[in-house]
Amino acid sequence: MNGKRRGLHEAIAENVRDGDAVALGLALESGIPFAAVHEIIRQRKKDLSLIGPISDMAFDQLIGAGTAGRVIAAWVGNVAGGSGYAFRRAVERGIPRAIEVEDHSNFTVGLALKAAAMGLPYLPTFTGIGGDIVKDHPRVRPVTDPFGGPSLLAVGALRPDVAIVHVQRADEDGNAHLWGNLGLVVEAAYSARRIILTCEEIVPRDVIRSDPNRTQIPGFLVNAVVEEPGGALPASVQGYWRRDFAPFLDYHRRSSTVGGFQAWLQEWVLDLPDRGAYLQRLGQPALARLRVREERLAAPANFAP
Amino acid sequence: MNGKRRGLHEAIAENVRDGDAVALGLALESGIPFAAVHEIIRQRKKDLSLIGPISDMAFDQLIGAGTAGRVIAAWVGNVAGGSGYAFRRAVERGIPRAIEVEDHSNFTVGLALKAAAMGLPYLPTFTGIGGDIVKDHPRVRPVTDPFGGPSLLAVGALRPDVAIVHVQRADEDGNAHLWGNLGLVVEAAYSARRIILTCEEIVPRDVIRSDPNRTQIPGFLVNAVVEEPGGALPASVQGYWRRDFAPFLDYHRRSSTVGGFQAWLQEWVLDLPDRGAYLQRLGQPALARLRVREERLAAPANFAP
Amino acid sequence: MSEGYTPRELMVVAAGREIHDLEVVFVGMRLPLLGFGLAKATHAPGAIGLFENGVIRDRPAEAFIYTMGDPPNIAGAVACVRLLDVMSLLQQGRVDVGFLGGAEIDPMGNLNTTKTMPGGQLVRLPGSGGAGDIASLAGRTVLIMDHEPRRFKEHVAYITSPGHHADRRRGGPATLITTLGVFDLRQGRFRVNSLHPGVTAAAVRAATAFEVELDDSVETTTPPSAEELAYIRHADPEGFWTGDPVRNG
Amino acid sequence: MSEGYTPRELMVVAAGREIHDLEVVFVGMRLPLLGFGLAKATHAPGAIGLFENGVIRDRPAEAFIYTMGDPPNIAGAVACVRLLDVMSLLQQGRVDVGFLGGAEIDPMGNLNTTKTMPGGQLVRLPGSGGAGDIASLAGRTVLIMDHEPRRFKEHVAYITSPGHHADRRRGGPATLITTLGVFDLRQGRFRVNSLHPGVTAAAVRAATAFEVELDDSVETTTPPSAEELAYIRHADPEGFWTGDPVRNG
Repeated sequence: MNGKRRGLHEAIAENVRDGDAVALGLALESGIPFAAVHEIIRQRKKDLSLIGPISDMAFDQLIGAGTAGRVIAAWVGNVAGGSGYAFRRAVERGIPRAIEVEDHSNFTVGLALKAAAMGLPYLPTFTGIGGDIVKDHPRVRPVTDPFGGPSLLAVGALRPDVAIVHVQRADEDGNAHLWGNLGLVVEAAYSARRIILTCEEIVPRDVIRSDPNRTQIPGFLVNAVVEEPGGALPASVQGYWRRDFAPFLDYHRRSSTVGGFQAWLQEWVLDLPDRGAYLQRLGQPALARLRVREERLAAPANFAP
Repeated sequence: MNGKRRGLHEAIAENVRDGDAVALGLALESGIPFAAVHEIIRQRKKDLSLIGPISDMAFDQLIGAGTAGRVIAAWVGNVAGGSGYAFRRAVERGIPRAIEVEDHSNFTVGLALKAAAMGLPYLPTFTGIGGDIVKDHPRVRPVTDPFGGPSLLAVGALRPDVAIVHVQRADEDGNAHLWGNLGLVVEAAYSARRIILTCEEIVPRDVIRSDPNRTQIPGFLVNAVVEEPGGALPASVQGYWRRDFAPFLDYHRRSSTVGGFQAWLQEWVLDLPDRGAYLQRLGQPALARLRVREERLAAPANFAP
Repeated sequence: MSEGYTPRELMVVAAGREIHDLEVVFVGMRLPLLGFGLAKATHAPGAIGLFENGVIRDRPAEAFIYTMGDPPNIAGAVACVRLLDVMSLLQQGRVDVGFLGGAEIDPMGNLNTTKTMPGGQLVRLPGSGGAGDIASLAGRTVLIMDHEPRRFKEHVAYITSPGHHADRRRGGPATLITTLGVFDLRQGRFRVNSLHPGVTAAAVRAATAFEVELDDSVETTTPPSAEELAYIRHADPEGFWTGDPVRNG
Repeated sequence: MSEGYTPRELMVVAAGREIHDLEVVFVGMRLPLLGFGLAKATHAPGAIGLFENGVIRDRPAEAFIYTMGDPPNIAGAVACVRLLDVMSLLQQGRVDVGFLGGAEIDPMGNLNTTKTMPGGQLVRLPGSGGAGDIASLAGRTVLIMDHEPRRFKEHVAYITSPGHHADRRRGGPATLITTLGVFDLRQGRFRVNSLHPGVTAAAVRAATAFEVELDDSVETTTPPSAEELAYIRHADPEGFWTGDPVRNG
């Protein structure tokens, strides 16, 4: 197929392979590509390494579903409820499978991605010194300052096989307008070997070109562009969707047992063919409540030459 | 005086001291703060270290006027004409005074600023290897990769005393909206001890807050905010001013001799009290030709929560 | 204060008092977020709030937020930048104070949010997030904890957020605010600043597995003023973070 | 081609031919900028142009530009990012080809734009700009020079933009386009690809201070087509960059 436009099923099938290192949840609590997360689970991907700063419940779901063999992250849980039960079960008891955890802080995982984005083997930092995260860490080594200052730590480069990012709008070449939280989106996009973009809207190229400073991901780095409105729910998307708080609490409650997790997974992922079905199941009243209808537009910026 | 709003004279007097390291021209050819450059010359600042990627004719003017003792840059000249004659006279013959030159590439001067912006003593890079710029360079040392890869160069941190940036609009706290070319603006702003902002317009705080992603410089880093419309001319400001090509050629031609430079300096800087007088001297027909009146507005971005 | 106040409301007030005017604050969520808003509304109108997702605010969000990424925390921010931009400012030393919490704390102010081993059984916690960075790099940190014996330990099981240690270049824990009192942790000592109204020295000793510098002359934490309570109840109208079945005062 | 074409028009065409479809190109100004536009308009519609100020374009500017920072180069760009973002992509190896010029060149493709010493007298030139970075880090480079004896030297006075050397990890000079011909510089050799129409081997030898691999079987540079010339004259209507008193063909 020519061009980069894909359906989500196809985009995941083509770009996420068993064993891949997958970065997602990069804008922290907003714009988490839950539609893609659920599609990865439906396609029963295996042995993934999950990369992200704080993943909210996305990583917990991927771990509970058995797709992940490794997590490289600063925080894995559920921002609404605290602990991620599936993560705990995997780490504490190997259920549904044992996983390796490469612990980070937000800064070190960001530096690891940034090093790869910069084409460097490492970036130096002072963060973490005196703590246990950086001790015996496979991606952290001591370095000296060649100018004679205090010693530092080197955080080794981390190159995702694929980064999955949800944005407000993109053109069919993958040039992506993203606003609101940026987090580590740019660093992950620049460092990843492949990018899957899900977006609220595919827009004409000239919409993107009208504001090149809003383009956080240039299209030539992007492999697949998927129009998937609501694809980040229950996470928020600035100007499009409010955060849906209840599903985070519901998941937190139900996932506290293996059986509860499986029932949740069946109901909200496995029994649904796609995101359209998810939104339908969520129901019109919920969608109406979550959809942003107000306007608070950015002040005009004139790009006329 | 309370608050950060200043006139340009006052902003330069308060924030630029003899011997300071001054970063400017950071967006490359656009948004060069020429009004501030000329005010620095009028205030007869001395022994400045000039920091920037390519400076277009701004550094050449500062050097010709005798304000600079050192240049830390990747390129010093006149983009329209090539060589900067004042720079050449200073380097080749010590006229009006000898200057030190710390040669860089755009990447290495950017990394030096970025290292300071990150609070690091250095950043590693592969650029420049095999060339003369990085040889015996006071700010470049070899480093090994602690993960066993090929050796790199470390570019030492460079912290300007003051960065001078011209932007489209800012609020009175110094939160600055900048669009179009970014160059090294963010890196210099984050690394500098002080920031002088000149802007086309001071706008209400809510204009800036309407689009937080457009804010390239957060106000808490800024010391002085100067409303100075046309303060970058003859450089361009996206959406406000076209580049005025003729003054670059005129300066290039006239500055080829010491006498010509002095006459130019008298006419366009020393005999003019401020930027208002400069614009008046430029004349209404020129201003009308240069001012952007067309609108090509950025596509709307909704920030409603 | 006819209705009294909750312990968490008192903790918010104590947190707010740790923020000085014009300071740059790495805020975090829950109680410190409310404390930041309270400080802005009272004695520190010029304080600036940084969030690790890249949000920079000079006033609190207009609506209640559950996470720092919630749309009301973006709308009206002065800047949304990259995570590494705010971390760079932090590493540079441009952040005056950061707030942290934890599952476990030791006398040096080391915090654990990664894993505990109660009864030799591994319990995995979510991890650092940005906490380890704030602990390492902020000008000083203010810690907020529930004061319980299982949390106040001679040695934490894992140092997620380093406290005072020999290689520290700046900062470190300055103040600890707990459900029982306010403690001074500077220079690696663990001293009481004040105990909350009604809290006894014995109660603190019982809830703390290590030695606390504490005598009978200890002051009482100043209770929230009516103005402070009004702000908190405006900002957290349903008591989502500050509500508590037990009301004091 | 009733009107013929200038040497610089031919150089633009040769530059454009060096860009393949879908390649990422670090463009630069003057002749390569026109070459990029020409390639986009003809055989390489999917090429992407990067500029060191942070501009990323998938089509040429709509109006004539004197510098890469000119407003028409921003309007309609697909992205305006930070200088270090495009340099990061360059250092990562995501840029296929970059264009460079210089005041002096040697047989290894080292370029000097920093300083020369004619007759022992220092002449200071502007310096590297981004050229040293492109030379170091692009997948390959295409060099564009006026072919004059004072520029083609056995040793350049200063290596601003490194050519082929032992420590090179990728890339290096691939093609050199001069006022006399097109040369193949891969693997550190200096071979003729083609001479421009009417240029003799003797003329090249006379203008080059070092040995050139050159025999009589050398091809002639394909002249611009009518379509190519039409594009160039549309893009540079006043011949600001491509005009030349001497017209060939």
